[in-house]
Order: sequence, then structure tokens, then C-alpha cells
Amino acid sequence: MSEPKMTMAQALNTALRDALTADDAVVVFGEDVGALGGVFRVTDGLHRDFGERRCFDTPLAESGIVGMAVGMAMNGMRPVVEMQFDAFAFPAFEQVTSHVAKLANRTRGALRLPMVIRIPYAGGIGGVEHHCDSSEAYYAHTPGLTVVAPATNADAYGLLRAAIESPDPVVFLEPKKHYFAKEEVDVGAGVPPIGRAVVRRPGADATLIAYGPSVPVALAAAEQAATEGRDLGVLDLRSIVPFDDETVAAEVRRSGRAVVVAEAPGFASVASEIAARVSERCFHHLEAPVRRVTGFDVPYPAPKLERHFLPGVDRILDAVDTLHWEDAA
Amino acid sequence: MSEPKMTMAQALNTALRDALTADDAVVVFGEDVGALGGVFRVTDGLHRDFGERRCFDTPLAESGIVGMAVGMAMNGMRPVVEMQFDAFAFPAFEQVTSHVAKLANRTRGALRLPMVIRIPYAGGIGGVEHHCDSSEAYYAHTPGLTVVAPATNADAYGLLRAAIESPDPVVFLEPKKHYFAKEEVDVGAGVPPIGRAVVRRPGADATLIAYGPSVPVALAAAEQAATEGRDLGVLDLRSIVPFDDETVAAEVRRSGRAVVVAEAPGFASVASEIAARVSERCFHHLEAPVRRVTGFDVPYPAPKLERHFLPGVDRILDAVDTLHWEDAA
Amino acid sequence: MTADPLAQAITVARALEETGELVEGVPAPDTGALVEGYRRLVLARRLNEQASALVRQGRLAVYPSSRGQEACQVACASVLGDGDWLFPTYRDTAAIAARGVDPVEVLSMLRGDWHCGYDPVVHKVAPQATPLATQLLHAVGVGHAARLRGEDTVVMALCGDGATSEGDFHEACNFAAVFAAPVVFLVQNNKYAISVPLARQSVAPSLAAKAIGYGMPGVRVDGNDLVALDHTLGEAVARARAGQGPTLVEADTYRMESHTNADDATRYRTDDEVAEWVGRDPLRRVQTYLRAAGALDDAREDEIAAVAEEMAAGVRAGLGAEAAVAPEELFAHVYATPTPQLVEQRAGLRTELAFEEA
Amino acid sequence: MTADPLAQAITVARALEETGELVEGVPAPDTGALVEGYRRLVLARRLNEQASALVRQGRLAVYPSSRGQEACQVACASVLGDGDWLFPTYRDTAAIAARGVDPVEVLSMLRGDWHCGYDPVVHKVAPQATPLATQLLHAVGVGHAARLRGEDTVVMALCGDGATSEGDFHEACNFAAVFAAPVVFLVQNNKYAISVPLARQSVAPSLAAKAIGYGMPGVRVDGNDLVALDHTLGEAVARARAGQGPTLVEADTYRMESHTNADDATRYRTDDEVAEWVGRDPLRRVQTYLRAAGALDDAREDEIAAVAEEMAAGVRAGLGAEAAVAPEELFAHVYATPTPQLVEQRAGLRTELAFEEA
Ligand SMILES: Cc1ncc(C[n+]2csc(CCOP(=O)(O)OP(=O)(O)O)c2C)c(N)n1
Ligand SMILES: Cc1ncc(C[n+]2csc(CCOP(=O)(O)OP(=O)(O)O)c2C)c(N)n1
Ligand SMILES: [Mg+2]
Ligand SMILES: [Mg+2]
Repeated sequence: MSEPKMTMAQALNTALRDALTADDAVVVFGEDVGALGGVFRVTDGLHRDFGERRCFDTPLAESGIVGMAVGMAMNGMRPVVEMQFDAFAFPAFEQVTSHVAKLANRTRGALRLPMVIRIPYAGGIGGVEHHCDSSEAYYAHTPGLTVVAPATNADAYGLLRAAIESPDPVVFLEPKKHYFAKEEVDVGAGVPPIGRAVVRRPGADATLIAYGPSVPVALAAAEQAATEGRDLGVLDLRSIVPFDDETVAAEVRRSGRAVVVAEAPGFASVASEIAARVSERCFHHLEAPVRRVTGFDVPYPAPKLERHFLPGVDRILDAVDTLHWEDAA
Repeated sequence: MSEPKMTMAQALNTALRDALTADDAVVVFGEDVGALGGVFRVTDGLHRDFGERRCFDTPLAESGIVGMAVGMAMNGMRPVVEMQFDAFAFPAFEQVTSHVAKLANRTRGALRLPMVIRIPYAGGIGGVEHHCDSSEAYYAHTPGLTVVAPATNADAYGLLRAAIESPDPVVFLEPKKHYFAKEEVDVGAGVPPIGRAVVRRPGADATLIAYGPSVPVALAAAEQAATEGRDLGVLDLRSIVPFDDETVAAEVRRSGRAVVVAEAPGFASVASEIAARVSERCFHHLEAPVRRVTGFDVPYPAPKLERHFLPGVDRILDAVDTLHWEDAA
Repeated sequence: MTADPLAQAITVARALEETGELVEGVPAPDTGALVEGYRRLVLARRLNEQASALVRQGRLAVYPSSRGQEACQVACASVLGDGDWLFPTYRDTAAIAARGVDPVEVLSMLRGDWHCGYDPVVHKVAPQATPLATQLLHAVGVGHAARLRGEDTVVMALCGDGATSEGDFHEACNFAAVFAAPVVFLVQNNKYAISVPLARQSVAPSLAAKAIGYGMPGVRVDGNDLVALDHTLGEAVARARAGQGPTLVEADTYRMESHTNADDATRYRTDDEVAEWVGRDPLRRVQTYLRAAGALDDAREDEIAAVAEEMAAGVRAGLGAEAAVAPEELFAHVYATPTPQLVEQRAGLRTELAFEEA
Repeated sequence: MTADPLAQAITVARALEETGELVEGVPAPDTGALVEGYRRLVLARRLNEQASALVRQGRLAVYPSSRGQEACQVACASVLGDGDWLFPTYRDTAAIAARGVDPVEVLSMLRGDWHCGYDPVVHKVAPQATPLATQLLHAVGVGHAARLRGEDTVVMALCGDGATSEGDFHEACNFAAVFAAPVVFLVQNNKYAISVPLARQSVAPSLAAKAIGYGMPGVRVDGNDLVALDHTLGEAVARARAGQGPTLVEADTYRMESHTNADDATRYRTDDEVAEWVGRDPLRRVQTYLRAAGALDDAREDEIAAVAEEMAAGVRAGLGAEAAVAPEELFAHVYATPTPQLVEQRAGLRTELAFEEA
């Protein structure tokens, strides 16, 4: 029996609805999340159906939104806040790094912050400047945050439910370019644990490691490679922090080769971390250095140059080509 | 003939003085940099000697300080601003990421921002929370910023002069624990280029790669290792962005082993980047995986636990011990 | 400050009634100058219409229209001198054009060419700001730098009602006041921040009242009244130029269209509300006044319309001619000299492109 | 708001003259309650003195003293009920103690044990905030959460004059006003932010005047006058509790010591200025009044002094007994359950420690 098809925006909306229904402590707020239903319609109808107390608009101030959420979480609520785009979460950076990430530790666990910061994430939508940034490295580098990035609509649903139920603060990265693509979503599958990667495609020759919007690109590359006789696996991290070392290392040890794919500029990034970890943990199994296919170390470009910036199938396959195949058995 | 001895605070103060004298466009401002001379006395006497127009206190608002500096740099000045401690630069994060780093690119170079953001950096001073963070990863990951971290007082002088003369915005990280230690400083040595690492100690067996406050720790570890018959080299990056791939790769290829040392939490950090780059670029020369000795992935601890958090000589030597010496010739 | 700063910050200054009649006691404006103002209003309106049309035709991705706010757009530019600076937002395309920048250059950003299509230094117009309120601090910096050098530059810094809630608005106002920076802050209070109404943004008696907390004058003006705007902004500019520091001006106006074409305003406001503001149209008010004063006739209107059509045709043509952007430009401006890392990445892209072309 | 919000925000409310006499027209305070207030003032002063002494003896690393601000410290705690919350800064140790937290727990942070030495939930006292103004938003959140649940909690949020310049101050005031959150913002205007004098922080007629721009009452009160503070803060708490929203209270006071022991105030202020404020001492004022009113005699003073000495002895003893902190605690609280990465890192540290011990 096939599950209903929904877009990622709908899957997230359903997750919010189900969470609001399941737990009175859940509240949703941010800019334009009320009557408008969010600029991506992720909160569509919540204000109407759950009322002003459960879903409301705030003044236009991101530090304010996150800071107020901290206080509400201190006082028994489970706030889920929306930042309108990655770059517009930056005004809240001090609140995120100095409080959201640290308050539980500061108080020896007396005050945990069960809050979720939802961020429409990454590019590929031809947006004007500041609308396509990938900001996961900033959060992943900050101890105390859980950082999650779904790649499928089913994961969007499940991981958002898990994020809302988490006792820890979660930065929840929603790939913008997926918002309006439909897939089957099983909302009855239960809440999955955060911190588990999943093998989207097994592959004997090399492993592509990706998360969020780069997963479908990696899958397309693997598809393409298959037609050329190369068997590439694709691993979807789903959760950046915690990191699923076990699954990642197992896959790479099996294949002996790895390419990390991510949209963000590569320098000092999550891709760097993955490459460093894999290089360290799989040292004796690697036939070739771990390659990274990432955004260039430049600001996200204007729409006309977007396709040259983003890691695409060709660039991934070029990287795969460099993995010392001549040495292979 | 030996050069005069000065503390790093004095070396930086001298650099600011010399820059203020050399170029009318240079202005110094921030919190408490005027009459007080800065909480670390780096701007000591500048207000008195150069007057209110060249060195002044601002209202207490870091986004304001950086944002005003952007405007002043747009209009012909070379602002050098001080953030009082790493964590107190976070309110300015949006200005730094969305403007300081991007304005030149946004305007196709029509508006460059020759400004310096000075940040007392990292720990080891037994400070209360928020006073010992290491924030280089956030800046190094942001394209458009130059990120510099001196380890010696001579470099503090030279690199600050270079940073002020740079046409690009520079984040200048000053290791707090060095502020009051004296060394010889040759202020007449000319302005060095930014982007060059330096071999502080050659070493045949393995290379310790460090920057800023970790350099002396790495040197101490090498010293210690020497007494045990192991010849460790120490490389001081000095500049994180641009990164000196040439020098780093050359050293590691020579020694075949590398340990990266940095105070910041290791996950998705500059240390990750170095480990990933070295693993990729020196793959065939590595006898062992590149190890990282970094801060743990926890918030910077209270003074009593600081010594357990910080990478120290023992931890570095433990990491060196894991570098597959049994395989060595 | 005047004797009663709060009253001044609450009372809406007006020169022309909605009917186009002069408000009692207000001196009659110079009609020659006002005809020129009217011409600029018509151009601004035409530009808004043309850009929106291009969006509907799929030739521009997005356009945040200032329809209904044209009086603000025109006034904020015309009170400035050549040496002054304008700091616009994404909504202020018409103001930038009124300052003399070719609208094609401005709109090329929305065609996706690059983040800023005009040279900000040549025109003394900052790039259109997207991260809300951040540009206000830059405006203060530009003004303060000028002041430190003894120059009499004035900086006009624009933002919306929503942006006043951001921390940077606060810091900019405070820095400007403390340093007596020559900045005029013009808040176009168009009643909405995307969907969020003013009442959720602030419960203050007015946005201009915020000025009191910074120790600068705050004044409120009818934002659909070109004559009042010219006067109020002109005075603020004069104060700034004379070294008397910043002013916060709140213009009471309305966003007649959706936030952008991607927005759906019917979700959060009523047709009645919009209809009410049609009656307060900034163009008709001046037109009626000038016609009544005998300073505007059909012939002059036709002339103006022709100029506006010419401008619009230029925009269509200019934006029709697709400009190619070289992929390598990705790396060209990030640093004055590309880092070794960027040189390497550029080389990689070059190889890819050569391969694609082959 | 009252008829003239600006006048209210500028005039300094006072009940006791600097001489200790009742201000004309002010009703006489309840002397029983005021003796209790005096007792708390003496305790607060003694705590400041004891902590500073421990710093001089090298037994505490640092102490930001509230000497001179004790009336604010006492009043802000005593106007709260058990269910209310206090949001203090690094300077408000005495206020936290006045709220009933063991000062040894508070000061253990400055001994380097951990970032917060008391349980914030048990005491309904947030951890002492270091990043300026950030805590004000948390206060609004705590208040708003209570209100959504229909609870009548009030939140007292403290900050300094310098902190009012931060963007978060602005956002917190605005959120509180828009949501009518039950928050009392108490700005202890002690005239300096480390070395930066008020004049470089703001050129507004008062800090309380900022309230006007948020649409909330702003009141100014003599911060060295316990009676006036009790009254003003009490009224603000009552308003908040009644659902009438936030109030911004500016207390006019002075930091008698350096910012911390690490600071050198002679670099930026004169002895004369400090001497002037000695005359406005918050303790002596109440003492003189109570003595004149016959409500305080030597015996009672001796009793109070004894209690204060006992407290100080407890602080000395408590801080003398070094508390060991387990290195593994580094990993214990970062997440509810340590991540695999932290488990691995903890194992590494365990090995190191085992090796050290061996
Ligand atoms: C820091 C930041 N947060 C959010 C946004 C997204 N955003 C763009 S425009 C807008 C509404 C702005 O409203 P207002 O300031 O009133 O200006 P208007 O659009 O009405 O001219 C929002 C929320 C942004 N650009 N920057
Ligand atoms: C965001 C931030 N910036 C800078 C600092 C460093 N700092 C600590 S206290 C202080 C002065 C604060 O002055 P004020 O708000 O008046 O409070 P006071 O110390 O006088 O009680 C500064 C600049 C900080 N703690 N947080
Ligand atoms: Mg608006
Ligand atoms: Mg102060």
C-alpha cells in the first residue's frame, strides 16, 4: 500500500501539526509564520487551526525570536522557531552560540532547552543574494547543538518530529530546493532516532557521502556512473551532529574510496570534517585520498552563475575519476 | 644587536601607533579602547597621543562597531576595530558574514573594505565563561575574510601592520595568553606578506601543525619529544586564510607524519580543514593518518577544568605515539 | 529638539490634503519644482509598473514594488546633493533611479546577473540592502568618516517599518545620535513587513517616537505627500549638513502591491484596506494640486508620459538584451588578489568549462 | 501610559533625600519593612566587601562589585514573589543572595568551579549573564511562556547602562511590549560601562525615555533610594502581574568600585566624582531615616551586623573549602545523552587521567 504523496513543505507542515496536537508545550513562531503560513508555506494553516497561542508572528528580529525561544524553553515550552532564510539566522548567532548551545552545560543540565530552530537551507533556487547560503558548518562547529538535514520528505517528517521531541536544541536545516517536490511519506512510521546515517544506495567501488540537498545530486551521479560501469554507493548522513561514525566508516572501509559532496564552501566545513574523519578512521582501507566536491570558497553567486558554483553530477564524477583506479585490482 | 623586548600587547600597540602615524586613514575604535587603552591595554595611550578622531570609544554594541567600520571603509578610511573577547564578536556575526566578507564581491570590487577586526583570542587565561572561546572556524569558513593568528610578538607586530595595509578585510586573532609575555620584536623588519606559514622548528620524524596559541605548546611538545629521541618539526601557519598549502605539504611530505594542534573544538574546525587537506595532498607520503589534537567538542570549560580541555604537551605526544612508528624503517 | 518631541513624533506633517488641496497655513510650494517632482513621480510609477510587467512576463525573477510609495522614493533622492550618499533597500529601485542610476543597471540584479548592477562609488548609492537594517550602520559609518574629514556629506538611509525591530536599527540610531553623524533615517512605514502588520511590529505611539530614546528629533510625515516629504526631508538634510546630527523620519505610506510577486497579500489583508489607500495616491494628489494651480496641463502631462514611456522602453530593451556573465568572475572579486585556494579552484572550473566546450 | 510619558521618563523619583529625610509629600514608609530592607542592604554591602576582600587575598579570581548599588540589588529581589523569576548579570551577586541563594553557591562560579554555581530552576534565578543584554530576551520568553499558560509570573530583568546600547536590549523591550509580557526591565545606570561614560553610550534625555519608542512606561528612580525603588519596582511588578505589560525602570546610581578588580578606574574618572557619590550612599540614607524615626537603634544595628558577619564568615568558609570538579563532567551536560563523539573523547580523557594517576 503506497503512502500519500506530499511535498517536503507539506511533510514538515504535517510534522508540526502532529507535534502541536501531541504536546501542548509545542509552540511555533517566527516571521510570517502566522496568517501567511511562512514564505515557504511550511506553517500553512497552523495559526488558523491551533490559534494565536500556539502559532504566532513576532516582530522582525531574529535574535529576538531565538532569545525569546530560549526563555520559553527555560519555562516549560518546546518552541519551534523559523528563520526565514539561512543568512537571516545570522543576527541570532550570539543567542545560538552563547546560549542555545551552552545553557544546559552552563547549568549542569538543570536547564535544558528543548527547542528547534528551523532554517530554510542551501541553494539551487536562483535566489537573490543572502537567500541561498549553507550555514551548517557554523552550527556543527558549535558544541551543544544537534544539527540535522533531511534529504527526503519522509525524513523531513520523521526528523522534525524527533527534533521537537529531543531534550536538546536542534538546528533543523530544510533544503529549500526540495520544498515543493512530491514524494511518498509514511507519517505513521514512528519517530526515528537522530544521529543515524542511512545507505541510500549500496556501492562497491566508492562511497559518496552527502546530506540534505546534495543527496539527490549524489544519487544522480551514482546513477550516471552505473551506466559507465562504476558502482558508487550513496550515504545520506541525515544528522551532522551527532555524527554516525559507525555507518560512515563501515561503508568506506567496504568500498575503499570516498567522495564527500556538500554545497557549502569547502574550507573549514562539514565536508572537511567528514574528509578528515574518514581519512583518519579508514586510513588503511583507503585506495585513494578522500575527495571533496563542495561549493567554491566564494560567496554564493547570483543566479546566472549558480550552476557553476554548485556541486553537480559532472563534478562529482570528475572527482570519482581521480580516485586512483589504475591501482585497483 | 638584539631588538627591544616587548609583550605582545606592546607589539600590537606599536603596530597600531606606527599605522596611525603612517596613514591618516587609519582609525581605531571599539569598546574601552580610548581612555582606558583597552581591557588588554593594546590601545594604551593612542587616544592621548592621536586624539579623539583617530582612536575613540563607541557605544557598547558590536554589530554597531563592525557595521560602522564597514561604512567608514566604504568612505575612504581604514578602520581597525576591537572586539573585547571572541564571544563578544558574535553579535556582529551578521555584519561580518553578510557584509564584511561579501561587499567587495557584491560590488565587483568597486567597494573594497580595508578594515581589521581585532579579536582577543582563545583561552588559557582562566577566564569566566565567554572569555576564552576560539572562533577562527566561523571566520575561516566565510569566503571573503582573511584570517590571521600570530604566535610570536614579532609576528603580532608585522602581521597587524600587514592586516591594516591589506585591501581586504582581516580578522586578526590575538592569543590572549600571550598578551603579557615578553619577546624580542624587530619593528623595522618591514611588513611581511599575509599567507605564509613558517617552519618554527624543522623535524624529520613528524610535523606538528599549529597556529596562534598552540604554537608554543607544539614547540614544547617537540622539545620534549627530542629528549625522547623523536625529531618533531613545528609549523606555524600564521595565516589561516589564505592557507599556505605549499609550505604545509612540503613539510608533511618530508616527514610523512602530521599532527594538527588547535584549541578550538575539533568538529568542523580549522583543524579538520588542515587534516583533510594534508590527507588529500600528501596521501602517498603519509605513514599514518593525520591526527588532530584539539579542544573537545564541548563548550569552553570553567577555569578548574581548563587544563583538561586544552591540548597540552602530553596529549600531543600521545597522538604522535599513534603515528604507526612500528611500520617505520 | 523642539519643546515637545513626543507630539512632534506623533503628529503627521502634511502639506497637501488627500484631495490635492493645500493644507491651511502651509505656504504654497514652488510650482516649477513641483512639476519636476511630479515628473519624477510619474517616472517612478512607470518604473514600478514596467518592472512588475517584466516579472509577469517571466523576464525578471522577482520585483519588490514601491507602488504607492513613490513620493518617498522621489523625495529621498531629490533632497540630496551630488556628494551625498543614498542607502536603499531592495524596495527602493525607484529611488535609485530617481538619483540618476540607469534602471537597467539596477534591475540587472533581479535578472540574476550579479548582486549589484551599478557602481556604488560613481553614484554614491550603496548596493540595495537585503539583510534588514544592516545598511543603516554602514550609512552611519559613511557619514562619520566624512565628518572626521571635515566634509559636509549627508547620508540618506532607508528602511521599512519591519526593519525597525532589528537590533541593527537600534545600534545605528544610537551610534548616529552619539556621534552626531550626518544621517537622515527615513522609515517608509508601509504598514506591513511581508505579512506582518505594524501592530505586531510595534505598540509605540509611532515609529518616529523611537527617536526620543536616542536623543534625536523624530518626525512623522505623510509619506504620500511629496510636498510635505520634500520639506521634512529637506530640513533633516539641512540639519545634518550643518553638523546638528541625525533625524529619524517616519513616512506614513502603504505598500499597494504584494511584498513581491512571490507573495500573496490576500492571505493577510483585505481589499477594503487596499482600496482605502488608493484614495491617498501620491501621484494624483500632486497632479490635482498642480492642475488646480494651473501649472500642469494636458500637453505637459503628455510630455511627461512620453518621457516615462521612453524610460520604460529602455528598461524593456536593456533587460531584454541578456548579459552574459563569465563563470570565472566567481573568483575575481572575493579578494583583491585571489588566494592560492581560489586560483586552484578557478583552474578546476576552467578545466571543466574547456571540457564542456570541447 | 500617563499623560506625559516623557516627563515621567526624565524626572527622577525619590522618596528619601540624600540627607535621609523624607521627600515632601511622600507618604512615610512602613518602618518595620524598612528595617528589614536595611538589614538586607547591610548584608549586600557586607557581601560586596567580603567578596572583594577574597579577591585581594587571591581566593577569588575576580569580582564585579555592586558596592554603591545595593539599594537596587535589594529592591529588585524583594519585590518578587516565590513564583517570579530574576534575571541577573555578573554584577548582581548581591541581588541573587537577596533572593535567597547561598552566596557561596553564587561565588563558586568566580572560584572557577563551573559556569553557574546554583540551581536556576530551584531558585527561579537565571544564571548570571555575561553576554550583555542577551538575557533580557530570555526573560521575555520566560514571562511570555507563563502568560500563555495563564500563570501570573513576573520576571525581573536586570542590565546596565552600557547594555542598553546592544541590539538585544532593543529586541527584548520591543518583544515585551508587543506581547505585553510580564517583565520589569531594571537598568542600573551606574554611569559607566567599564571605562565608557554614559555620555558616550547615549545622548537621550534619559535611558528610561527609550521606553517611549516601545510603547511601554519608562520611569526613572533614584537608584540609591531603597524606599523609592521599592515603590517604583513594586508598581511595575503589580502592573506586570495584572497583565498590563512591561515597564522600563532606570535606576540612577553609581558604581563605587572599579568595573572589577582587574580594572583601573583612575584611568577614566576622577576621585572627586567618586567622592560626590559617597554622599549619596544607599545604606546611610535609610539608616539616618530609620534612626530619626526611632525604628533603628544600636542594639538592632549590632544584631544586623552580627548576621552580616555570620554570612561573611560562611562565605569565607564555603569558598575556602575547595570543591573538586571531576574532569569527566566536561562531557556530562552538553547533551542530555552524550554523543558518540563525546563518549569517545571522554574515553580518551579517562585513559589520560588513569595514566596520570598511575
Ligand atoms: C535580517 C533579515 N531578516 C529577514 C529578512 C526577510 N525579509 C525580507 S523583506 C522582509 C520584510 C521587511 O519589511 P519592512 O522592513 O517593513 O520593509 P518593506 O518590505 O515593507 O519595504 C523580510 C522579513 C531579511 N531580508 N533580513
Ligand atoms: C556582548 C558583550 N560585549 C562586551 C562585553 C564585555 N563587557 C563586560 S561588562 C561590560 C560593560 C557593561 O557595562 P554596563 O552594561 O553599564 O554594566 P555594568 O558593568 O556597569 O554593571 C563590557 C563591555 C560583554 N560581556 N558582552
Ligand atoms: Mg514595511
Ligand atoms: Mg554601567
